[in-house]
Amino acid sequence: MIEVLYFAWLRERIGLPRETVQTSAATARDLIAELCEKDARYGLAFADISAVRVALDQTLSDFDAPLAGVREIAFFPPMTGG
Amino acid sequence: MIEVLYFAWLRERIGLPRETVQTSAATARDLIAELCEKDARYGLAFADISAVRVALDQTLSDFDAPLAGVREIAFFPPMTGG
Amino acid sequence: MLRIQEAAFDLGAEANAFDATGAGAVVTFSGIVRDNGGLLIGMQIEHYPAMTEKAIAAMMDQARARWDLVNVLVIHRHGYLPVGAPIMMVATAALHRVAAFEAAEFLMDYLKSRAPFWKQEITATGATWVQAKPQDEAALRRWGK
Amino acid sequence: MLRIQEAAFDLGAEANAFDATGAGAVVTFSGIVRDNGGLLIGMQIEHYPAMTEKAIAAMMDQARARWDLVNVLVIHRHGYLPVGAPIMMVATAALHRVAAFEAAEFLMDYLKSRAPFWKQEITATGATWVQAKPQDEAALRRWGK
Repeated sequence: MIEVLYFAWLRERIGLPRETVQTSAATARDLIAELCEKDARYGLAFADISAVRVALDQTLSDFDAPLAGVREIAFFPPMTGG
Repeated sequence: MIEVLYFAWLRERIGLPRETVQTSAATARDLIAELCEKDARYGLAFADISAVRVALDQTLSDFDAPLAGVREIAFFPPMTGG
Repeated sequence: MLRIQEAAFDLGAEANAFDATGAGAVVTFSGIVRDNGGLLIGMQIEHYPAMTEKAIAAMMDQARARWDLVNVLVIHRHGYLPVGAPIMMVATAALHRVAAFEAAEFLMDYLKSRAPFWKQEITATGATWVQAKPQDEAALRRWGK
Repeated sequence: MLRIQEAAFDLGAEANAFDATGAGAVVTFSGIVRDNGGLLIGMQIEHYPAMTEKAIAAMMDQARARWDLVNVLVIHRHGYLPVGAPIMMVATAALHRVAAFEAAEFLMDYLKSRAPFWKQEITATGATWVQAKPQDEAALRRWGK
């Protein structure tokens, strides 16, 4: 079980800011594949993964990092702070 | 006739902030030579000319620029503004 | 000092409150909502609260490790900001100017591309997500990242 | 805006009075009298009044020609300044951060080595003229001079 958060246009395309997901996905990439099977909205949101960033437990990470022990995963576009 | 100004330790070594000098010196370098003949204090102040900067009519210049038409010449150490 | 807030702040008051005792150089940077040629009415800034403080505190630690800073401040706002409003500010105090300038630029480059904020430009006709610029990502290379 | 003055100034008040209408980025730099490890009691700054304004105005024109600036401000003091007192400040406003930072650094590099001010450090035992640093002269090379 993992908390999944979405921000900016990912949140808008998926239609919710967060959800709890029952998964045994090994990586973020695997989790995205699972989500995309669930509903077309995910396919739209994750169509171009090069435009998506991922954070594991609030730390910027990559799509192939292991999810073991991770409580919160967040997907968002490249940041535009400052 | 030219107004000659001195700043910082040049002013202190020469003992005055400004003076009017009767001269037909063609350049700042010539003027320094004339002054050094006049009094030992000038010799002390201008001993190391690499530590001296010159401005002609309030514009940074060099020792060999012509003095023709110049009303005010200033000698000072490298600037320490900011 | 780090503050993430929705409320406006006063650049002058923050600059004066910033403790620079013993420093010889203080640099401030502040970002303001531009009107983009009169098209914009404001900006909406979304953020990831649990990550924001953690990410920016890590940037500030990096800046302190890299330069000898007397003090460092980051304020970043979120929520709705009208044109002309302050978005964020950075202040750095150091003995010498180069450290103060470099640390401020380092923080700005990191805040642009590594702090979890997403800006949306609000015009009369709608809202558009601001695209990250390739040159902002490229700017990080200066710092060996 | 350029001000050469003996009187103190208030960094925060000046930053707030600085018109940045239309700008997206404002950078301020301020220089403060350091105590140099507790030895200094103050600083005496001599200047060449007839040249100071002319030289700094030329630097500001160069900065405006080189970067697209919304506004630029230089304040520089002379006379006696106790430890902790503000010596000078620069403010730049531009659409983007790189221009604001670069213009401020350019002005600082030029003010250090090309504005006719001479600093004297005042300690309990006497006064010493501050030596120009080779790295300050070298800093100008960044700007192609």
